[in-house]
Amino acid sequence: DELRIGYQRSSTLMSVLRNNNSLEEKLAEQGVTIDWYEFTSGLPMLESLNVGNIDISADVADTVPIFAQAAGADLTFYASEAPSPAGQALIVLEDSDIETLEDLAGKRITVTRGAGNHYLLIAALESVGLTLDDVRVSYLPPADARAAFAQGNVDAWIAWEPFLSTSRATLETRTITDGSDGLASYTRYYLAATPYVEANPEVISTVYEALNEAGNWVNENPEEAAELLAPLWGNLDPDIVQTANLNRSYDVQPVTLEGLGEQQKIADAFFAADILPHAVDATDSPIWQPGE
Amino acid sequence: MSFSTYTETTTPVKESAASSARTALSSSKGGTHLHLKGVVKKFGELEVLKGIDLEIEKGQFIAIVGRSGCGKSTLLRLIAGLDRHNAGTLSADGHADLASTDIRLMFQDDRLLPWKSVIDNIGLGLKGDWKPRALRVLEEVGLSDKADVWPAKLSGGQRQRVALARALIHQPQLLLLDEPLGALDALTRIEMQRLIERLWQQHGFTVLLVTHDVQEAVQLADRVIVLEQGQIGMDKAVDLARPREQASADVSAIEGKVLKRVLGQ
Amino acid sequence: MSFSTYTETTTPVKESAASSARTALSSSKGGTHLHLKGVVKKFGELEVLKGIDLEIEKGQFIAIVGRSGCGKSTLLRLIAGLDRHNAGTLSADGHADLASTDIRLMFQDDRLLPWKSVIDNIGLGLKGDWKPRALRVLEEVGLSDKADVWPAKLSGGQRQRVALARALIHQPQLLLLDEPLGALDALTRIEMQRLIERLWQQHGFTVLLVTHDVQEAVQLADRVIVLEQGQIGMDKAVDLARPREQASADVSAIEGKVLKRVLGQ
Amino acid sequence: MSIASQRLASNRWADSALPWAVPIVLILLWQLAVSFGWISSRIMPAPLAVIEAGWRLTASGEIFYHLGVSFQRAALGFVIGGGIGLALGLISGLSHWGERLLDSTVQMIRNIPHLALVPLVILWFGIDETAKIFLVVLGTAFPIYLNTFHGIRNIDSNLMEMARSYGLSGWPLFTSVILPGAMSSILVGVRYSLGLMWLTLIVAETISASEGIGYLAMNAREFLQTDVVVLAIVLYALLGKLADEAARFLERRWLRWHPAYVKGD
Amino acid sequence: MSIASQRLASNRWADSALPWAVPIVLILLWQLAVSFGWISSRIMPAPLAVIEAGWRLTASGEIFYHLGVSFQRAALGFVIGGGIGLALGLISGLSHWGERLLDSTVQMIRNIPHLALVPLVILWFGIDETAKIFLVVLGTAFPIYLNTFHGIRNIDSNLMEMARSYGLSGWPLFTSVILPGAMSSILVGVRYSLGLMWLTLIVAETISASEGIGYLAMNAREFLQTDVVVLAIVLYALLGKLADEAARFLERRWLRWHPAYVKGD
Ligand SMILES: Nc1ncnc2c1ncn2[C@@H]1O[C@H](COP(=O)(O)OP(=O)(O)OP(=O)(O)O)[C@@H](O)[C@H]1O
Ligand SMILES: Nc1ncnc2c1ncn2[C@@H]1O[C@H](COP(=O)(O)OP(=O)(O)OP(=O)(O)O)[C@@H](O)[C@H]1O
Ligand SMILES: [Mg+2]
Ligand SMILES: [Mg+2]
Repeated sequence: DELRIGYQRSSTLMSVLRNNNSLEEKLAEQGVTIDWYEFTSGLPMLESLNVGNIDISADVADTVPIFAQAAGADLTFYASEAPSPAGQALIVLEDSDIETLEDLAGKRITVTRGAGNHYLLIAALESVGLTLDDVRVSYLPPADARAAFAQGNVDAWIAWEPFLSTSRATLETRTITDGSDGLASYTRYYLAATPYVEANPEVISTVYEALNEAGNWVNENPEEAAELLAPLWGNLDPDIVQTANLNRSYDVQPVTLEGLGEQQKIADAFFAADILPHAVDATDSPIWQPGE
Repeated sequence: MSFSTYTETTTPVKESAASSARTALSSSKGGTHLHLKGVVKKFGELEVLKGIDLEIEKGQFIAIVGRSGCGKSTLLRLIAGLDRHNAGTLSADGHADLASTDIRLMFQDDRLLPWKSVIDNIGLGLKGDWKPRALRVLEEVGLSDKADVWPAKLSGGQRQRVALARALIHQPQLLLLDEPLGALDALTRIEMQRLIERLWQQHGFTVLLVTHDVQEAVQLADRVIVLEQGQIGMDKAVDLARPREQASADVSAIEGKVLKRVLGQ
Repeated sequence: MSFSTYTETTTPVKESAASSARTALSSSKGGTHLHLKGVVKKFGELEVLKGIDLEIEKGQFIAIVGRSGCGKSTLLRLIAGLDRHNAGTLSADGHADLASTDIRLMFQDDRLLPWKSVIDNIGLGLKGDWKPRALRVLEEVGLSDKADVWPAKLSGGQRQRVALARALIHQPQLLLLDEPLGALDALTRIEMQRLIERLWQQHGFTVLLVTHDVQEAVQLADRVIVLEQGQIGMDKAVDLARPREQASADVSAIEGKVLKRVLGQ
Repeated sequence: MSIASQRLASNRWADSALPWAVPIVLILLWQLAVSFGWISSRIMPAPLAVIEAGWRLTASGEIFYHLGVSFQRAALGFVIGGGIGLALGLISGLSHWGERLLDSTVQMIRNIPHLALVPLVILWFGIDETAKIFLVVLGTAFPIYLNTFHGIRNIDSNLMEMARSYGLSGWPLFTSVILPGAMSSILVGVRYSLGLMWLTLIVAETISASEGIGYLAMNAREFLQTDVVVLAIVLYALLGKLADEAARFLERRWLRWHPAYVKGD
Repeated sequence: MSIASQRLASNRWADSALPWAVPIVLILLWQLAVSFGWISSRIMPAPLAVIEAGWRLTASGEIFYHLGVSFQRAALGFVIGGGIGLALGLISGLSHWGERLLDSTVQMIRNIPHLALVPLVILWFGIDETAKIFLVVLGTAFPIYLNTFHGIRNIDSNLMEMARSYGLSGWPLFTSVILPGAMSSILVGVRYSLGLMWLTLIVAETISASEGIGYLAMNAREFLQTDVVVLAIVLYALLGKLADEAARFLERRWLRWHPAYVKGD
């Protein structure tokens, strides 16, 4: 049997597993081999999961599954990482006149459409009584966003790790807010094709265990992890990688119905902002629990 | 049609033309019998041919003369099946379908393929081992040293001779020549006339020759036809024995008559 | 050069050619004096012109005859500055720079722009109100009904006449004609010969006419030059009064001599 | 005659209907495939679902808004890019030095994917309209460059020589010979450009756009709204058809003289 | 003679050096701009940094690996796509029915951005090699289609007529007339295709790739490695130059007869 795993270079735990071969070894005992599929962004990864080109995916931000659900994709949650609210933050350049969230009114802010930071922006604006209509939003992928941000084409950027730590290290920035004030918990979810989960629960179980171990290893060996990840992430300075990892929980947990409560909030916010064409029931998708 | 009979001729051009008898024609399998009845051709409003009636015997050599723009090329193109006539009937050997007849038209412009050498242009459409034959025709039109040259590097008269060679090598049953010698000097012209006459005598195909040189017409043809205002203005048989003397009184007399008609006197 | 003198002629072609006197030339401002010394032209290995020495007086009418491929067109192209010679000198009115001379060459092929109507082809390169003049020349070459037709719809002889009209309308100081009448019937040919002669007499430009028709050469030219193997084989002055009778004994005598030379007898 | 006109009428019918045959068959197959469940409608929407999405966006006027915005960007980029391409193509085509200097550079820049260029474009032009239009300029300039270059190179050199020797140069030479001679090739370039105009726009509209058809498509893709994705594809196809009709219109208008572009069989 | 050969030598030098003049000047300006701090090296790396990145990737062999993988995809896609484009172009160009049936559809499909098509391609072909090669096929087929079509249309109809009337049809007609006649245009199509080959590959390599030059570029872009992004752009430019040289080589080889493609002034 083959297990087709989709991952991104920025998928920390999958990258760790891919590098230390531990998942391969464990699955080999079950007679399963792995095919790794690398994607340059989360979008084509879920596309592929939806049409059945891969079986399971690495982590994606909490907002992403909602769009897949809206499109009727047949996906199952099989793991999540505990919230990392500090993993994304709204930053401005040092000399910016933006001091508080209120100052954002009328300003130009860049986020990535449908990514975790998109929701953080909505939530942050809402917390001070603003909506997306009160600011000028520029939707850009992180690479373009950083160029636009550094050039001063936009006034603020909501970056996520590892781009956040990189920017903090190389540009003079200030942080206006991150998700830690209860704005957005920034949970990352692991998804799989439902038919595959139903047919191979024991494989999912093994993957879940391995991810859990990898998370623990990263948290316990930050330096080694940074050394491992730095070359994968475009030859970043290992110190920056270490800083970035500190903002992520890497605590792999089972998905719970309560945990999906925030998902519903996100879905409703996107629907209210006209970003989703119709309302979505976030709890609609099956959840795989360890021990099943 | 094979070129085999051609290969038997080893005597040089001049003598051959003089010595080969008129009887050569009868021994050959002959050309096409052509019959035109009330053929009309219009280009939009312009009626170029206004009902042409013409019957041409197998193996006859016809010369067509007429003023510039009177419809000579148009007539040849109709017979060759390259244009459609608007009224009347055309038939070859009794068949209305001219496509099945073996016809070659030497166009008024040379139409050499610029991307093929002279020799390959002559070999166009030939099958089998045509190279030696092509080289021989090329020699007969006096261009054996130009075999591997691109057409763009030829002089005007040389291009015309290559086009002539290309038409002659096929030896079709019906050969249509549209001013084949217009760009040639006097001497080359006489040589080419002799070449055409000799091949015609050997193979007995039917020839329609459009020319502006009335002397040439009388010299070569069995019948000279003058096209005038879209109709046949004169149809003059030339019943002179061959080989014909270039400046004989008989030839000059007929030439004078035809020329008078052409000059509208 | 303006076309104004042209407009003064209102008499029809035939009479005008007959009545205009030789003296018209002397009153005109005259053409180019041309001087060639040891002009050599090679195409790769092929030495086409092997040292041509030629001096042409202002306003002379020169005819050049010679076998196909002997280098007539090449010579005209050198004089027109379209090709470079490999050795020797060319000069016009004493200047080595031919580019500054007012020359028009009528090419052997017609070179009409397919995307311009006949009248626009004739007007090519003219400035000001050239339409009426163009229409008048077009009438003189007998094609006034074809003014707005695309060149693709003309017969071979019609195309040649349009090219002739295009060359004549410029009335340059040096007019080079490369077989301008090769595709024309006897009558049209005579008309065009008269037209060329009349214009030459009116404007007195220098003319170099390449032709295969020796009679035409003798009829029109002050001097007939025979090109042979890349050199001038014969340079025959034709000292006959104009207008010349078509079939006069004088003309025939000279014609006979030149023809003999051309035929290599 | 009546048969001919009937044939013409049926031809006209076929001419306008046939081009739609293949697309319609494809759409029917697709609807069938979805209806019979060969393809899950979850991952590939049925044509009817796409029509519904189209209807929804049309009714809300959204689609026209997006099209309008894109059209403005496209048109502006095309005009600038086409102009630059034409200018560079003329320089390269007309001067050997221009070709040496420019051609390599242009060919190199042409080969850089817009997608890879986006970060640099943002650096240079920010994230507003300028950046988007710059990308369209880049995309549309090259086809016109390449085809102008090619078209000029392939102008019959005999015609160029004629025009030059008839005193044409500069602007008159350009309008009389170069432009019409290269036109059929330039129009092929225009066809490409009109297509690429929309293609580059989709990349351009990933740069911080919130309107435009490229935005519509990429936005839908991001949110896995396959019906809108397919709708956008259909829109692009129709825009392609439109651009093609525009190019055809220009061809019919500017290439009337060209036998290959005249309607009829 | 010696002057001529000197001129030739200096020409040859200029011919090979000049094309690099513009790129080198651009690079120097860029280095200066970064050195003098007009552009922050934080957001735009200096040429030296790019060279360094290139050296790093070369030393580790990585770059050759990526190039190799991409090259395989590109070549396979080009061969298939070029073949399809040629075949469809021949059908459309040679048969009026073919044009009616195919041309519109092809023009519509051509206009669909690959980026928009990716979701459907994933659906049809999965995320493995097939999908990537399919996109390259799509990208390379259309330029060759369009230029083959255009090239065939623009073959001199007189030559086609001549060839047909000389008994050519089918394969011989194709190899003797159609292919060489359309070749210069087809080669322009090949130039486009060779460029688009790399362009589509970058889109194709966003579909789950972990090797290839497109992957290298997009991956670097994602991680803000501007030096590698710029390196990739330079690589694309060089590949464009290479493709162009290949096309030129074919032009020189197959268009030897064509005056415009012969070397020398
Ligand atoms: N561009 C060229 N390259 C090579 N050879 C050439 C070129 N142009 C002409 N020639 C050769 O030079 C010779 C003279 O050519 P030219 O055109 O001057 O002849 P011509 O006297 O005008 O003949 P014609 O009466 O047939 O027109 C010919 O043998 C021809 O093959
Ligand atoms: N395709 C066409 N469309 C319209 N008119 C045409 C077309 N072809 C020829 N014509 C006209 O038909 C007439 C006869 O042309 P044709 O070519 O048969 O003349 P021709 O007798 O061969 O003349 P020439 O001796 O000058 O070659 C001319 O007036 C010409 O303008
Ligand atoms: Mg004719
Ligand atoms: Mg000549």
